[in-house]
Amino acid sequence: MEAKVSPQKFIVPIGPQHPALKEPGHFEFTVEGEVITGATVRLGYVHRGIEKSTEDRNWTQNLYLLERICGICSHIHATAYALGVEALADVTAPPRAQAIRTLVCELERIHSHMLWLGVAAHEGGFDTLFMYSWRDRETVMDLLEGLSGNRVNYSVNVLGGVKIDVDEKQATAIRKGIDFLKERTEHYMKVVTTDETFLGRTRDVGTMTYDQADALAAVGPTARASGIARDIRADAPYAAYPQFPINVITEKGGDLAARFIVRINELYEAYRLIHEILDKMPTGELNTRVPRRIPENETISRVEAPRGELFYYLKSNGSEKPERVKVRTPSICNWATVMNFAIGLKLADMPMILAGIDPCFSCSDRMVIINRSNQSQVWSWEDLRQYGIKHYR
Amino acid sequence: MDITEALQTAQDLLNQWTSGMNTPDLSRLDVLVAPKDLKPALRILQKAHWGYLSAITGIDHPPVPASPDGKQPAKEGSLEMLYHFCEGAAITTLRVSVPYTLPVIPSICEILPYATLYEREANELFGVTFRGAPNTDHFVLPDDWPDGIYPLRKSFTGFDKPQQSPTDRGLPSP
Amino acid sequence: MPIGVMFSDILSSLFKKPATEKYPFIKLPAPDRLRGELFWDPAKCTGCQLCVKDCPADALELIVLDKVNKRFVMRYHADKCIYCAQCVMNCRFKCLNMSNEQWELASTSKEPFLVNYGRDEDVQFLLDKAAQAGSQIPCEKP
Amino acid sequence: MNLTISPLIALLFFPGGIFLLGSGLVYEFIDRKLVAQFQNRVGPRWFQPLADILKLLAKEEITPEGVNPQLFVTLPVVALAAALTAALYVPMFGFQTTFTFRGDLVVTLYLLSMMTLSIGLAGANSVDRYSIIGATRTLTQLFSYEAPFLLALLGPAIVAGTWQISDINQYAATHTWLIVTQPIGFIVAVIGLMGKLELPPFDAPEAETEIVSGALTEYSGRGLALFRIGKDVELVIGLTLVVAFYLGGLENPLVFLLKTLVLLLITAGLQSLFARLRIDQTIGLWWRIGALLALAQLLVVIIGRSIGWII
Repeated sequence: MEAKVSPQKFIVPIGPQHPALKEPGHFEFTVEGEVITGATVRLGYVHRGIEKSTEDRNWTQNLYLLERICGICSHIHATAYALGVEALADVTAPPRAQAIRTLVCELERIHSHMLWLGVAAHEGGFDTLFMYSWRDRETVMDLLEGLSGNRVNYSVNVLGGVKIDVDEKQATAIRKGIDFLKERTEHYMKVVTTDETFLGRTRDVGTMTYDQADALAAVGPTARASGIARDIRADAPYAAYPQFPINVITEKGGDLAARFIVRINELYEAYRLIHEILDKMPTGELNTRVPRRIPENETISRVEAPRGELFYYLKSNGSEKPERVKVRTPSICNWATVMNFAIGLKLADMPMILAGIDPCFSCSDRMVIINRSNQSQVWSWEDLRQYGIKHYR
Repeated sequence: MDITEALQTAQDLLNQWTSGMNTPDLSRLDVLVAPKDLKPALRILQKAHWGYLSAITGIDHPPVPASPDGKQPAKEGSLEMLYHFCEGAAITTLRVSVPYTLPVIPSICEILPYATLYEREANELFGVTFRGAPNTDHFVLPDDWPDGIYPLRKSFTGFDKPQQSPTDRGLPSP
Repeated sequence: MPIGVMFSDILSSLFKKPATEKYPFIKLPAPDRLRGELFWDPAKCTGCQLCVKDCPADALELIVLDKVNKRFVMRYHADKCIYCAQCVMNCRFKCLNMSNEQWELASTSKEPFLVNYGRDEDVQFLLDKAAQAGSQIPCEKP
Repeated sequence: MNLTISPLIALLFFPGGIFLLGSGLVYEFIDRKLVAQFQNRVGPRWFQPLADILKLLAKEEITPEGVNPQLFVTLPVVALAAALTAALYVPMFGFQTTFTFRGDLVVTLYLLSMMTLSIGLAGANSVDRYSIIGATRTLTQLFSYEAPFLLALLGPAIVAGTWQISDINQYAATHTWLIVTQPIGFIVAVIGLMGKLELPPFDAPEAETEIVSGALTEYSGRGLALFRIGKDVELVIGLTLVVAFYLGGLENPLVFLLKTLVLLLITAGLQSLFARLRIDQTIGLWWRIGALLALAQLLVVIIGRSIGWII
């Protein structure tokens, strides 16, 4: 890598491979000293062609494909899709199934926010908070594993309902885990709001005012930290949210510290909701039948992922396979905000600001199947080695 | 603002720029807009502060040959761009349709700067040109993706299978 | 100006055992619902192929030797399987189930990932047929 | 203790040379293990630092294009050599120093700075963007911690009335522990040491989430190994200096060792308590608080001496 030194410009590339990014994305920051004067983004390093692939699979198979768009918020993708397909087929999942979906959604939100807390702390060089929040995240991952059988792709949904039931034993385990997490979360709240060294990295950093967030159409906690009360769970309740309403958490600050506070407050809200769902779990069936062929129609399914509004557009054509599945993930909305307010900030703050929107590269990259004509699909180890030798000669 | 009220407002706002409206379900309003009317329609929405652009969905309608009995005439291939605006639970979708022969839509970036990512994506994947777009670099596809191949069009079914030979397994030349 | 708010944590950790699970050395029991390797019971199967149709990963092949006498062999590709349990959901006769004991499936070779389930004589029949016909094992697609 | 060791042995085996390198690795291990313990995780096994170094030494060293190759190869050697040389004037493990002369404290401090200077130069020599930013930060930090650290070590020198390390040790051993009489100096010295070694929270020059590995991004193989081991040696020397000056001077090597370990425990705790400071925050902290505190301490000492307090 050579330095491009011109009188004004000094470009610092971050990514596609960079310790700050656990996923590949490419950013170029033009800096003067430590201050950023320009920013561009380039994605696509983890393209899997999922939108195209959906057109080649039947409705059920797509559920699992779409669940794998994101490793962190897998359940919410499956939920958005399942709700959409159910709307297309004009069936409704039974109330107990909806409640279980919502329960897993909230558990997943806890998992995602805890993970984010750790990552953001790590970006700020606060590894101790990172280690502790991830240690405690294990609690919720164990709960999800006990509930669904898997730690990441829970595969709780099926079209028309859910696979798993929550019995009393599990409910007790969840309550216990949640109470422990609540206690820990209170401690983290204290850390991120009072520790001076940490506040030094978050207070008044990357501030986005209400008007800016509104003009850039930010979604999710990023928007709510700037005071925009935008939450699909409250605006257009889906699944069991009509029966279990949530309080929208907002914060005025708009800076990184506010984003921490909003996410941690959302954790409290999730704890409350989980208790409520467990206490008032509706009884009844777990799923209904969804026809294999779905008549021609189109629908829009919006849900609130941990990172913000997740948008699904589904179009059926009367066959077993969808005509078009469009996924717009929250990260893509929030990229625009980062690229806009990065200018004028310090390079040292950039990793934290990037982490501040909780970006998910896998979510942003998924549209296109790549199968190059002059390139075999499977490279053996020897091929790779030869290619390496050729390339670096 | 409740849903019906919001949709009514949108309907009133967009009335003069549309060639047809319908409400597929309670929370949605579909508005057909000609490409040249897109920007004025958006300006009106923005001025009234109605919602935010949630996504741009592209849909490919491949050409349909005339049915052999001649009952259905041949249909030209077209691309449809759906601009979804959300306000609370209400969704207004501006549907802009352009033919394969002239896939050009005016860019809306000067009104909504954040639309650039969606436009770049639609441009790459569907081959719709957004006239006046500030940035048309590759966004999601590889840099060496061949021109004129738009993967989300129905006509794209993958590249030809590579030819396997024992000596050269098709390694790209460095 | 409070600094070092995490002091209580690090102090208590000093006298605590690490939270890390020492996985390969100490194995904790897997939860009941864990979705591990798939098992198939030939006795109950009717050969409806529903499991194969909806498998998102093409990990299942149901080879019909004799539909009338219900002679089926289930060929299961554990490496393709994404452990979603959709097949278990689809099966109306409860002949599929996922183990919560067999989940350490990693291997350095490909062979262990191809599993033929069925009555011994059926599997043997299939393998013999394959041996006769050469390397390519015939397979009946739904 | 007063042992006479042949200079060659002192240089190559004990207390310098091999033994020093070995103890550097042991201290690094203890440091990592302690931080891991503080963070409630397992941490490395006992041979991990050694394994790291051996692996690096065995690996190919890549010299990037556009660097001055001689400088690229020489700088790690200089860094390690300076650190090892400094050890000769410092009472390692509580043994009397091998070489000593009037004013060796100043020489030692300069030798210790060579390390940082070499890292900075190495970064500036590599034409990589991360390295250059890392080098800028390293050198900036050098200016910010050097003064307070120097001032903190001057305190004991002034009360002892000498610039010779062995005499200061003598003084420290026969009087009240200087940590009691000069607590501020001790705090500044410990924090200065952490800044010098670029330990968290002062690790902005090698902040991995921003600039990968800072000035050493382009180093691999032997060069990186030498820099790393140089840092380990410097950790031992730094701990030894602070313990010898502030925690009661020289005595039984075992007790001395224990004292350094207690100090390591404290620094490990500090490492895990804080979020990383931005480079501007580091400098602000030092010049606004660190240097002033150290100066205040110095003033107290000087005034105290001039009016004849016996401390």
